[in-house]
Amino acid sequence: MKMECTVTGARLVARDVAAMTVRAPELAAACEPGQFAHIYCGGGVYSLTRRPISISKVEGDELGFLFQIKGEGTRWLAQRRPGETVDLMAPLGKGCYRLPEQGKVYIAAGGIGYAPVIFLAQRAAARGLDARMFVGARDSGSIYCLDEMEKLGVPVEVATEDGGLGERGFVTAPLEHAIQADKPDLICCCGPEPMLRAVARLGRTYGVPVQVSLEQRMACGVGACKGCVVPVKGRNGVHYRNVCSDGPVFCGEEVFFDAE
Amino acid sequence: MKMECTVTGARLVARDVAAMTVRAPELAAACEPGQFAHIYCGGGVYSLTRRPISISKVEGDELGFLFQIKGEGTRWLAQRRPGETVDLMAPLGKGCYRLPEQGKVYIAAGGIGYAPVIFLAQRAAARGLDARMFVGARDSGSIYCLDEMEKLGVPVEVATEDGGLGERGFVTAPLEHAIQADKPDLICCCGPEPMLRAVARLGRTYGVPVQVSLEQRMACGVGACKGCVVPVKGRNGVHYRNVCSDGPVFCGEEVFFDAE
Amino acid sequence: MPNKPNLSVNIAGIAMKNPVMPASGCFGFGEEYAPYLDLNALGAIVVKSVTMNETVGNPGPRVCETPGGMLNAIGWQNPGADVFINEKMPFLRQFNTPVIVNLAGKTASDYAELAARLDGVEGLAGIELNISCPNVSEGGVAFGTDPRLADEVVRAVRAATKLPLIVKLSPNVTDITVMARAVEGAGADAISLINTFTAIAIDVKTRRPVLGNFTGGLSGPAVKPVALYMTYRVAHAVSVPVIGMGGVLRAEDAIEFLLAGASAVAVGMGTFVNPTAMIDVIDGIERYLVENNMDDVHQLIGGLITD
Amino acid sequence: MPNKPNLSVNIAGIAMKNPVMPASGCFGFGEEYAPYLDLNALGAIVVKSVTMNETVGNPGPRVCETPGGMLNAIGWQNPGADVFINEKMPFLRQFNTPVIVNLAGKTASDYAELAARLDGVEGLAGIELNISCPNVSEGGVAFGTDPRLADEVVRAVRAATKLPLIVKLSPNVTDITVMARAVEGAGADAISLINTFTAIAIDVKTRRPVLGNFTGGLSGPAVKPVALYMTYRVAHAVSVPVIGMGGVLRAEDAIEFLLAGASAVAVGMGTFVNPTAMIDVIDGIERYLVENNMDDVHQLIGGLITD
Ligand SMILES: Cc1cc2nc3c(=O)[nH]c(=O)nc-3n(C[C@H](O)[C@H](O)[C@H](O)COP(=O)(O)OP(=O)(O)OC[C@H]3O[C@@H](n4cnc5c(N)ncnc54)[C@H](O)[C@@H]3O)c2cc1C
Ligand SMILES: Cc1cc2nc3c(=O)[nH]c(=O)nc-3n(C[C@H](O)[C@H](O)[C@H](O)COP(=O)(O)OP(=O)(O)OC[C@H]3O[C@@H](n4cnc5c(N)ncnc54)[C@H](O)[C@@H]3O)c2cc1C
Ligand SMILES: Cc1cc2nc3c(=O)[nH]c(=O)nc-3n(C[C@H](O)[C@H](O)[C@H](O)COP(=O)(O)O)c2cc1C
Ligand SMILES: Cc1cc2nc3c(=O)[nH]c(=O)nc-3n(C[C@H](O)[C@H](O)[C@H](O)COP(=O)(O)O)c2cc1C
Ligand code: FES
Ligand code: FES
Repeated sequence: MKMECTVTGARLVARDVAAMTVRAPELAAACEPGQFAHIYCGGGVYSLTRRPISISKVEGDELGFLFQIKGEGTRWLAQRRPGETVDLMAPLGKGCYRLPEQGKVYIAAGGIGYAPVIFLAQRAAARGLDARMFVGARDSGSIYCLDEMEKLGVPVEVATEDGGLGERGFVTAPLEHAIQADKPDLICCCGPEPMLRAVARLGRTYGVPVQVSLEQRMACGVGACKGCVVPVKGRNGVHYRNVCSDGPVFCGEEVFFDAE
Repeated sequence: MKMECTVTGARLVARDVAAMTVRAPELAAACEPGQFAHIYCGGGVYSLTRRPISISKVEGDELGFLFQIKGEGTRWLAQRRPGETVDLMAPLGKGCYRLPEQGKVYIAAGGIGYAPVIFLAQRAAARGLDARMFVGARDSGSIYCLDEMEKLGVPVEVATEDGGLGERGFVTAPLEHAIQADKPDLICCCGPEPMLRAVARLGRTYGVPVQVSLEQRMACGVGACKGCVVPVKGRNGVHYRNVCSDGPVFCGEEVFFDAE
Repeated sequence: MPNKPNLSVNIAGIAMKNPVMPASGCFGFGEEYAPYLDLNALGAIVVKSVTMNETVGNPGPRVCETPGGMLNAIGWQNPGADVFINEKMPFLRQFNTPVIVNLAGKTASDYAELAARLDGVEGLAGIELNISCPNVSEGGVAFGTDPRLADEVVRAVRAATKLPLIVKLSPNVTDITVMARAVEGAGADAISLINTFTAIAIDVKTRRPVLGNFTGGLSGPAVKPVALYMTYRVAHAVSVPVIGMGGVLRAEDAIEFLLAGASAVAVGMGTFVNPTAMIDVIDGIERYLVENNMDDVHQLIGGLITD
Repeated sequence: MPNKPNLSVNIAGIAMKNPVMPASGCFGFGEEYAPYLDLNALGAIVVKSVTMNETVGNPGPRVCETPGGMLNAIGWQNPGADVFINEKMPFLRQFNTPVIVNLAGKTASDYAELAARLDGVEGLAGIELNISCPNVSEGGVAFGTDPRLADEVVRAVRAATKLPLIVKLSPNVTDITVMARAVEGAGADAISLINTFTAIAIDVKTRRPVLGNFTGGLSGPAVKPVALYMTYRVAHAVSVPVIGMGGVLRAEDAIEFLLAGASAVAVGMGTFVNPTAMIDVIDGIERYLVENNMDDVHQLIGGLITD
């Protein structure tokens, strides 16, 4: 769907991270964790094309986005105020996080990769799954919205590179300890590529399936332009798949086949 | 000067005409009627270059602009809210309206050409000149800010093409009657080109000097690019002059030499 | 309320409801955008370049934004002619809109074989020859910049198909009218232009090219003024109809192309910015005709006043 | 706080404090922008094209905005060589910044005479030959698109002056390296590129060309990806230094050109958007060097990683 949605809330949750909610009843009913919206960001000289932003949570009639203010597009978006509208195409992505009907799910997020997994944790909690969240960031200023997990009753472990909050180092360390102590049925992950690779490797080591959310530069967002590809290993060898329509969530094994 | 000025007021004064004030003490002290500001209008794909907008009035520390919302640039500008800043280069233009020390001045404005002549009427009134304003527009909805003239004690005659307000027809008719009844020492004019031509012709017919403010597409605004030229008749024949730096105000005789 | 103006045009025997179609590669095989707009509303559907066999395409990133435009280096990723015919055409045949297939290859005989394979496929209204794709190292570019090679490939394809033949030109040439006259002489029924400008972008953080392929093709509003000029020149140099493209996003852009002499326009990057851009363009052309008391879009075509 | 990195470069014997200068025609004769920035801060000052005699230029409108860029068709308006020497140079000599004069003419001997007239003028550091202006009907264009004519004009000028000679190339060609090698062979000490793309804009309200001259030259951020590609290709095709331009507005843009192989960059339209753009670019390059632990801008030049 393409629609103009009214902004209902907009605030900064960290130095350079904005949270925004929009009213969109049809979308709220239709979307799945891992899906994203392709958002028109003002048509500036440096932001004519849309920006892909994950659906970060769904509450009632509203969708929430959580995004890093990075360049001109996200800067424009962060300046929208309640009452204004934003033009978005959503829900996009056919490859979503696939949660089991029951069991234990570990969710690992790095940096702004925390955005889509809030929605995922919402779903896991609603389904009564035994979910745990592992959040990594550079420093304590890059950790935000943990109250969302508290509301859901999902336990969180934090790691920061500078040790400012939680364990010092990468979040893969507490994640690995947890796997060793109590092996989950599934690991879902979103974050920078090195983290995704590391988590995919953990999954391989411990025999746990891993689902990762990928990013790639996009044009159409709907599978038409073949612009956003990743190499994927399938039955017939390596070929390209679209992050926008085949993903953004893929099996770790599929996309990090050349990991070692 | 190039400066970031804080917006102090912004409102619509007609369907598609915005009035904006900015705080700019140095500029308020320095500028002359007819001069303009070259304003950065958001850097959109269709509004990367600056927009020339006349200084419409000066009150204390503040400059006022009055502009028609025409395309992307002016639309962006009209959306600025008090507290935000706008980036402007001003005061630009070395060719300003030149008022006599004393005497009778008729000021004729058509459409949005009313913008710069408010400032001119302010100056004329401050100098104690015997000034009269003639304002023409398509319809009554395109007549605004006449209270400015009331405040200054400058009498106004209005003509609208549809007769909705004042005399029906072009403003050149009441202007010509006034000239016939009481010849002024100077006519100053700003408006669409056909009106400028017509007023220049009246000046020639009745032997009154005419000063007109011209528009041309601009790039630099400071005389560097030679982009904004008009052909001008000087002592050595026709040559090109810059609207931005030699104008925007010229003698009617200079620029409408090919009038008949 | 005046009568609805006539928007229909006929390009090389292809009857179109209106002069607006997608640019090849920017609309997939139609199905991807079907949820966003009514394919029956379009003048024609031009599909992504098809090659004889499946082509995997270039490594990513394949697209990146540039000021007022974008680069792409897709590398002809497509499932090949057979899959196109068997799996994509059935979907496209459902619509009451002519389908134009864009063909790409590396040698003149590649193109000719491909054209022969597609000749007679039910529901195909025409062929567009992409001799101008700058993203494939062998062959592709030379056809688009050398009039003798262009002549050769167009003749080969002309002999292999009875379908209307549109040849798509590259802007990466000193004088595009030379290419236009060459392909007209070789039998093109229509000319489309422009394809993309060869270009690069550099990521200053990594000090590497942004695109996996190093070079890509620039398109979008950024190139519109050059595309318009080339369209004007070609429309005045040949007598076959011209399909103009390069930066059409709004109806005014399309009207500029029509005034410059294009008989139809294609929308590429514009669809990415606004998935209903083509519909807005069609509506806007109709509104323009009504507002200017014109009853036929042909009154716009070539209507630029240059006295 | 590390030491200030070295920004100075030497182009064809012209010593510059930093690699940033205005593009010809976008900075007048320096005086117009002097109220906005310190001319001593620039790497060089390149003035508007000068012709032997006064040139009145084209009818207006001469500029218009296009998506992410602009068209211009100034038509070489300038007061002629004598006025330049007598009235403009005294102002420019006040600054501690090399002055480069851009020359335009219609025939090879025009250029040679002009170069001879300017040779030895006090304070002139170099000559840039504009053989690529697309806005003048006779001569201008041909020199910029035909390697033999380019060779002829560059040789004629080379023989007429001892000043460092920069030749400015047009992007309106199929293969810019052919032109680059031609002018290098004919004696150019450096190459600057790109000039503007021939282009048009149409006013849909009046159905007429926007520019008085019909065609104009496209420049600005819109063209940056093509300019970068051409800069990369030329820098790798010749051994003389290259001055890159086309769409530089921010420091990142300039760094892209340096990485692509330019030894210096020029800012054209960028100055119109932001009169202090060149200062911001200089500061931004310095900041980039510091942040990336580089102590010399030469570490950036040609530093694109393409493995
Ligand atoms: C499926 C998907 C979901 C995403 N979800 C989120 C989210 O929930 N929150 C969030 O903060 N970010 C998210 N991103 C990243 C986000 O799209 C980019 O940060 C954003 O596009 C940057 O735009 P900009 O104009 O601010 O920055 P610029 O750096 O100026 O952008 C320049 C260009 O690069 C593209 N680009 C830059 N970074 C990325 C990136 N990481 N992925 C894809 N394109 C990029 C931009 O779209 C733009 O075209 C997601 C990306 C994808 C692919
Ligand atoms: C010296 C001067 C003073 C002006 N003062 C005022 C004023 O006080 N109030 C007001 O409403 N308007 C004024 N104008 C006109 C104003 O500059 C244009 O309306 C404005 O630039 C339109 O920009 P846009 O993006 O909204 O419209 P668009 O039509 O989208 O603009 C497209 C391009 O054309 C240029 N352009 C369009 N119309 C004009 C024009 N009339 N003159 C010059 N360039 C134009 C724009 O700058 C832009 O580059 C003045 C023009 C000049 C030259
Ligand atoms: C993502 C993308 C993919 C493209 N793929 C093709 C293609 O497969 N075949 C082709 O002939 N042109 C292709 N093109 C070029 C377009 O058809 C069109 O000529 C060009 O983009 C100019 O139009 P625009 O400015 O509206 O995008 C592609 C363009 C883009 C942006
Ligand atoms: C208004 C204007 C005037 C120009 N005049 C000249 C000129 O006189 N001589 C010349 O060699 N180039 C001229 N150019 C071209 C620029 O020097 C430069 O090559 C081109 O604009 C690309 O740079 P940009 O994208 O930074 O503007 C002019 C460009 C503009 C925009
Ligand atoms: S962005 Fe076009 S296919 Fe994914
Ligand atoms: S706008 Fe550049 S000289 Fe007037």
